[in-house]
Amino acid sequence: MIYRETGNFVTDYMRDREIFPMKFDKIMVVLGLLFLYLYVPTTSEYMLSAHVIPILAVGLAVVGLNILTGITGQLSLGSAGFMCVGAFGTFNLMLRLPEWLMSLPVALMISGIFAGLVGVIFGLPAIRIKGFYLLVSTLAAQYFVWWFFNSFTYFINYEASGVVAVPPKMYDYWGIGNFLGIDMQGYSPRYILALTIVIGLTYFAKNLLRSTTGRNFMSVRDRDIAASVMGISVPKTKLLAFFISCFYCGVAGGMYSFLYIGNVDLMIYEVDRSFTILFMLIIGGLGSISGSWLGAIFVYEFPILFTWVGDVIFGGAFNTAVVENVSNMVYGVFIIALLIREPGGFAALWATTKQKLRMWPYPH
Amino acid sequence: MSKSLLKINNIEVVYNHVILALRGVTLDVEEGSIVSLLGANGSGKTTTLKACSNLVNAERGAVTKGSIEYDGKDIAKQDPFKLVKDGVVQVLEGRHCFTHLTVEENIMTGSFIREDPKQAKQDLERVYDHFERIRIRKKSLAGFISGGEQQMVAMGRALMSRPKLILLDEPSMGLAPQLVEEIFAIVKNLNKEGVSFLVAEQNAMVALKYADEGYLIENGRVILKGKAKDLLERPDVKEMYLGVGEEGQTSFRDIKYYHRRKPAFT
Amino acid sequence: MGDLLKVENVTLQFGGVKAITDISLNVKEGEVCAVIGPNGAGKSSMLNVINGVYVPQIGTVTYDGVTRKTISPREAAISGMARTFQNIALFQGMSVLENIMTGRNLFVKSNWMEQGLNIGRARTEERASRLAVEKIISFLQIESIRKTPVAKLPYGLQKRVELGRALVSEPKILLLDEPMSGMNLEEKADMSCFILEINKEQGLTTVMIEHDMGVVMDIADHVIVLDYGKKIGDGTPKEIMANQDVIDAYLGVSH
Amino acid sequence: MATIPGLVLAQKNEHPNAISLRYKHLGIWRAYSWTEYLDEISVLAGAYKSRSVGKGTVVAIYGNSIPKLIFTIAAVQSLGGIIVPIHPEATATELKKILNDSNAEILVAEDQQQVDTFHVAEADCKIKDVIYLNGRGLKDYKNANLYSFDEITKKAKPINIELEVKKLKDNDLAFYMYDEFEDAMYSISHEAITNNSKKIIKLNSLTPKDSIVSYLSLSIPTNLLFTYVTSIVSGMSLNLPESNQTIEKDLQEIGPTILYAPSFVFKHIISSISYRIEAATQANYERYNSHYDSLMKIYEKEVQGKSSLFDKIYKAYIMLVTFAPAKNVFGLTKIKHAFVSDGVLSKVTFDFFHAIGVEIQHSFGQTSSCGCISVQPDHSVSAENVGRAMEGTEIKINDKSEVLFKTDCLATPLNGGSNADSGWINSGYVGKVKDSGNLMIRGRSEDLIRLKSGKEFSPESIENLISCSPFVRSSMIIGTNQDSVSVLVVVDPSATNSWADRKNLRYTGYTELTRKTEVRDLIKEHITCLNETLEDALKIKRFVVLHRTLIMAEGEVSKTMEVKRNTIIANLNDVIVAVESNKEKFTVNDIDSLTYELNVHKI
Amino acid sequence: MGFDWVYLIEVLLGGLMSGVMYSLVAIGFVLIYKSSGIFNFAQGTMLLFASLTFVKMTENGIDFWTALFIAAGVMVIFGVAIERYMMRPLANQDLLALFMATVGLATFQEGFSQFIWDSDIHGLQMNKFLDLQLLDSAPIFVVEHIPWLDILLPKFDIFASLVAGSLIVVLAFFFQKTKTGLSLRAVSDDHMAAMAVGIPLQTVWAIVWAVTGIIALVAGLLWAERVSVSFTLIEAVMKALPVILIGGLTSIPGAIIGGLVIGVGEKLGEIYLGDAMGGQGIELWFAYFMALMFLVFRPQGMFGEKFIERV
Repeated sequence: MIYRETGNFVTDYMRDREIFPMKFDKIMVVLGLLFLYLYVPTTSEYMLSAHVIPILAVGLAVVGLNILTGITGQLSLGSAGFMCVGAFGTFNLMLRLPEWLMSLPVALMISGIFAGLVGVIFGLPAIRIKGFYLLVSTLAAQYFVWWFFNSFTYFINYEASGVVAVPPKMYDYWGIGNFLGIDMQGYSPRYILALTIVIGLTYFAKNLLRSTTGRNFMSVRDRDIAASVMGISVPKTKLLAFFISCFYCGVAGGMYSFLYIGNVDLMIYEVDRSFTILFMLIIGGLGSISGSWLGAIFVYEFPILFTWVGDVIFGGAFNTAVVENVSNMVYGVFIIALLIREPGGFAALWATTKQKLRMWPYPH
Repeated sequence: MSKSLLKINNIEVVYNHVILALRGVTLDVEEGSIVSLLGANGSGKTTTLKACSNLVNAERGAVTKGSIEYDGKDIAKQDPFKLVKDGVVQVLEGRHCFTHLTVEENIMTGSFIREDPKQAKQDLERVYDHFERIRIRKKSLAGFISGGEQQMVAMGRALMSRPKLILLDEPSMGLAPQLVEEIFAIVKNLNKEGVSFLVAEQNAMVALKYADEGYLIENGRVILKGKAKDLLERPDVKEMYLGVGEEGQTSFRDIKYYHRRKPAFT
Repeated sequence: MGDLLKVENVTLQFGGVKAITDISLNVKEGEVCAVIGPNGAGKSSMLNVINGVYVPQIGTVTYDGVTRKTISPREAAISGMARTFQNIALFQGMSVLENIMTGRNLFVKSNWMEQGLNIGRARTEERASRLAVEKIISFLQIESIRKTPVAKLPYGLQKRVELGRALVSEPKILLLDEPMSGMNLEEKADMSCFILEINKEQGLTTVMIEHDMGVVMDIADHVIVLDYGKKIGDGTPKEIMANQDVIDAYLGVSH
Repeated sequence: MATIPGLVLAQKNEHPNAISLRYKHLGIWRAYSWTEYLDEISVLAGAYKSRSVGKGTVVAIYGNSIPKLIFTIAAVQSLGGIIVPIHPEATATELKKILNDSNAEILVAEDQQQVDTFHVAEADCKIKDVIYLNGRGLKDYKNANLYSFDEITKKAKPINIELEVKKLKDNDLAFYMYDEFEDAMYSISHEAITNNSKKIIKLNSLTPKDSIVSYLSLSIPTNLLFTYVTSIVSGMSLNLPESNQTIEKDLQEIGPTILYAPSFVFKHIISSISYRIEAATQANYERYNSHYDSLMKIYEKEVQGKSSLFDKIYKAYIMLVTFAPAKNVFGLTKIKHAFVSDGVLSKVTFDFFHAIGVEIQHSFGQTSSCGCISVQPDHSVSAENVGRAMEGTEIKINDKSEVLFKTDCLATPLNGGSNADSGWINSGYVGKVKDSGNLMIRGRSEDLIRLKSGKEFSPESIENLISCSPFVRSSMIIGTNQDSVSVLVVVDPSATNSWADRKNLRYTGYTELTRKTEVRDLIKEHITCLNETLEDALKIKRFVVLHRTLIMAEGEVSKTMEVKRNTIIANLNDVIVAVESNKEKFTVNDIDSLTYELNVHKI
Repeated sequence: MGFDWVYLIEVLLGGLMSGVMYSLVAIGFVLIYKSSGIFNFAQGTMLLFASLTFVKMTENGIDFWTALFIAAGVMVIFGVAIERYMMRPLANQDLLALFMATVGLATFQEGFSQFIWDSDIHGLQMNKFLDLQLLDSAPIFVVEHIPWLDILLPKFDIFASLVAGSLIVVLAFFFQKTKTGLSLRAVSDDHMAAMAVGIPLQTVWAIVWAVTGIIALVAGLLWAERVSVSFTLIEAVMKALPVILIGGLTSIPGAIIGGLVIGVGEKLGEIYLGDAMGGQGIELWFAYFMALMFLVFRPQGMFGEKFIERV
């Protein structure tokens, strides 16, 4: 209905695979970017710290998991573990390397690579194991990583409490804060960094998916024997998916600890978080990058919204435990209902709607 | 004219709320007859059969328009197992044997709806009488027997519920010409015992040879029906389905790549 | 012309069940070779042995002058074998275009970093692959469905897309597993036409498993008949039609 | 300079980098600028020269509108040659006739299909060379006179078009066109056809920024004029679709500003709308229909100049939610001018397109007038006329109500065909000129039907009315020497199927559908309704719903889907005899050698 | 100091006993996976829900058997409801979607059980209810008659193994010998075909979920005796994951043997490798490593059906 495809013709194969083929889309993207970069940083600290930044961090992990599970079809429950590697990696890189050598953005990327390598190690069994059996490998990763950082307190600088706060100076990468006279520990600069990383990596993921690598991933997911007959190296493809996916999770973990919470805490990377991330993925829709973001936003905001609505309606008549339990119930039912209605998640809902709007007012 | 056993009235079937698999299929099966439904893969034969046995629901499909009557009753909302009880049983395309069960166990699953275990034993013998080939293999796992034998197991399994109407989907698929004839001969025998058949087939030649009536289906729509004998004689059917043109058999070697081109806006 | 493919004394078993027993066959360069036989005769297993999906217990395969016992499907693809599957093995989550594009993966040299950043080689290669794919699309006359998800296509067209995916890898030998099963006459005619054309124009050697005797007799240069793991006939279509063993075991009454 | 190659040269000089031709090939749109256009021509001209094309050589182009064939036209003409376009689906008999009549020496065929047809028709014609563009499947053909287009061009040296153009004269012959109905061949000069095109361009102020899609064969004279010639004269871009199966998508992608279409295309759109909307959900179906009704009411008020502000707002709303997207689906969003070439659309169709902002302009003309003698002006609101005579054209009606015209863009018959008589040409149509000067066409004069009562009328005008229903694909009026008028109706398969599904009818296949009482009632209602607008003598008394559609390959309809009476009378004689002998039920032996049972319905 | 053989045997036997418990949980998984291809993630919350229901009733003064009976009834109703409102609409869905639905179910159940009961930690002392000598006084069982082999074993563990063992025997009989068992095996092989021959798929599913509910109740009570009734029960299920993966998702004997292997291996690993690894709690992941090592050599598990991929 909104889309007017008339007159939209392509003269080049590259234009035929554009992420935003329509002029209308392009305008919206530019407006969206302006909004994200210019308006959002000026909103309240609360908005940024409690909503936007955590969603950016977790959403990136969902994109990462999507590459592995949604695109390549390798079920994983280890996302939190890989995030954990990213978080601890970033901390230790920043702590142990001289300041002139290491800065937060770089440390995030390098620890992402660490996480990716850990992912490859735990992905090795995927060469032999398929389907649900693979859960055991990713769960092993999750538990092993958690245990490892729990056991070897070297990595949290022997902090007795098990939680280390991030020293403020770690935020002032390349002395930009000093130079511009901004407090880089503030949420707006953190947000800008998070947003930039997220946009960059989302773009990267999107490119990957519409290229040979992405198609190889999908072919391994859809029919691995056919993929190998086409000459695609299935083991290599799976390991690459593990690497890239875990890289994303690692960066997301670093962002979560550094840009959102401000301390490095093992407890937030328990297996529950892996589940939450998988939830976000499923609700958003497997295989769709935009779906990942929708899922992340929905799942993150749902309990907050639910609690808020409960507060408004019942005025705090119930204690938090009750609200949490009811929230869980509603949430569980919602997931089942969504899977019944549209197993493809939000992304599929959106795609059908878009298709309908394209053909509107006709059914096909 | 004998009584109509199955009456399909202009049904439409949609999968997943979007994919239109059937757009208007109307079909009658008279009691004691063999009706064959002809068409290529994907033309809607299987969906028609599954709509009758109500297995479409299990594949996220739904009959969105029209009605299906069996024995005078509307069976659109009937559960598949109740239909089996009433005497409609389907033999699925590609046999679908329980591969980890033995041949005999496979056949016995068909007697689930029967209460009396003694009768089941008798029925089992009857099945073996019809399908001598599988008697000797009754202890083998169904996954390890040949395609023809699997087809027989699947049909035998269906017979166990003492059906009045068997919906037989692609019995000839992947079988040697010789075996195809054998299977259809058994169908004919069963028919003589009073079982009606609705057979979906691609192999038009053999299907029409054994059938009383034939329906041609294309793109989810029945395009032609008639007595099997008449259909075999029709020049257009001969050309399109049997590969016999006016000048006799056309060789596949002589076909030009443009043979199906159509002018614009027609 | 010499033999492009030579299978010698191959025996294949699955957990004690013999799928193929001591079969040898030769495929000459540039011919259309049809393998026929009842279900369970070991036809598909034969193809799977040839391109390395299954590893035979005994026997060797000589292809393009190299004799070997095992090969991985990937190596087979690199050496120029392409194939289609009996039960369509398209990538159901992708469009026609993307499916055929996967057939070009061996020609892609850029790495995933370049592709993710969408720079340099990645772009030129993507363009080149697309062009090759478009040529196949045009050849198979499926322009109108290039952006359709394959899962939504009717069966006959899916088979055609699968052929396209095999052809786009510019193979030396094409292995087709029942390319025409489940098709109506018109679709069979289309398919025969494409197979013959590719064979004639590019001299592509084709090994094809097929049930439809009409098609086989019309388009094959060479027919091999298997029956329950054994070879019972080998020759030109005419010879096969006259072969008493084949008539007894497979054809039933002679056509 | 008014020669086609000359105009190409002029376009190149005026805007060398503007897009001249765009075509979809291997998935993307590729374009030629006017400079490249000229380069292509000069290469091709060299090639054709090497095949000894020269002054007066007749070259047949036989195929769909594809770039190489399009370039061939100007290339051959630059050498002084004459082009005879042939419809790609032409049968061997037609082909033979055209080649013989035109004395063509070279046949440029698109691909194997055309080459094969030619080989069937080959006997005793003057073709020396057959040049094929697409060699697919032709590898094993051993015919001596068969050449690959690519090889010829590869060997040839380009020719300087500028020099060649100077040698051409405006009144040199450019085309031989075959008229399917008159079964006659016409010769058309450069001057005639380009002048005709110039008039259309001037009247509608077409500019080089416009674009048009050519999806029909150039063998259709009006298509040649409106798309090919007009694009060269005006400098606008000519767009060619990828294949026949992708036309609708390609049309949408290009989003042309100018639409040329014979009436059957509009009819196709109407049926296609109906087919789709009948399959919609109940809510959508009802909303669409109510919007449709409101739209037409508002449109009526608009025409009378009585629409209120509320109407305007409401129309804007309806357009936004229903019809603007609908236009988008059919690729009509950007259309500024839509020309209907053959006669008039029914009022309902005409009004609908006008209401949604696709301003259809009827035009009239045939081969003898190079395609066009009159065009409705822009914003015309009357469905019944075909506009006023164009500049340089005069129209008058003779005592037999035949339309005669004089024009400075005349095509001359090669042999047979209508003759110039004291400067006035008989168009072969009957009609009248209204006081406003607008021409009204009633139909072909040879098709006039005389009832027993002596009443004479044109069947086409009634057929036109009947076919305004989306459920009627085509119809043919009969009644020569009869007491009353009867009609044979062919129902539109897809729209009627869709309708029947909504009504939950039980039927098997098209033939059975046509025999359903519900379908009969649908048609009956339509005809009864229409009878009210007809004078008593012409009221339709009986109709038959035919058991099959009319077949182009059998010559029952023309290449533009018009019914060809003589063939139908021959093929379906049983039906006509039965209707005329007032039977109620009868059987027919059809051309597929099967027997069908049909009913005659009375009204 | 020489090697303490008795200690080793004690550890082994202890491992076997806890392995039986794993097996019990694993059987619940296998049943559902076999019949409907679902990897039921809600197994843990079912345990929690079942035992919480039981505990709350006994806390409110209902006697043991009545409480057990009611709790079993509740689980059956729950099972039937799951079939009706979750399984049926989701039939023939992608496996991953089904898996996620059970995760949704787990979330729901977690909220639900703690909402209608509470989130406190409840102790469960079987011996309070069961007047069994075994469980009554001595917490350990001593093999007294063989003097050189003084093996100490918790009585409760022996009791638990007996309960679990008999449950397994009953189940095995049910599936191999009854008509329902045959239909269940048919369903697990091919849903479509089962429906086509007249097996009421939904009834079979309902039975399976109900049986699983009862198994969850039994397993929940036995586990709860050791770890108390609380959120930790859910984690017990995570422990069962490697078990079923080793045993093969489709095999009940596999589940049993897998449970024993993991039980023993885990204990051995904890005691003999724990220190070497320089940290405590390697049992957190050790079972997974064992499973992983195992699977790399036998991807379909110990008894899982080898899938021959037909191409």
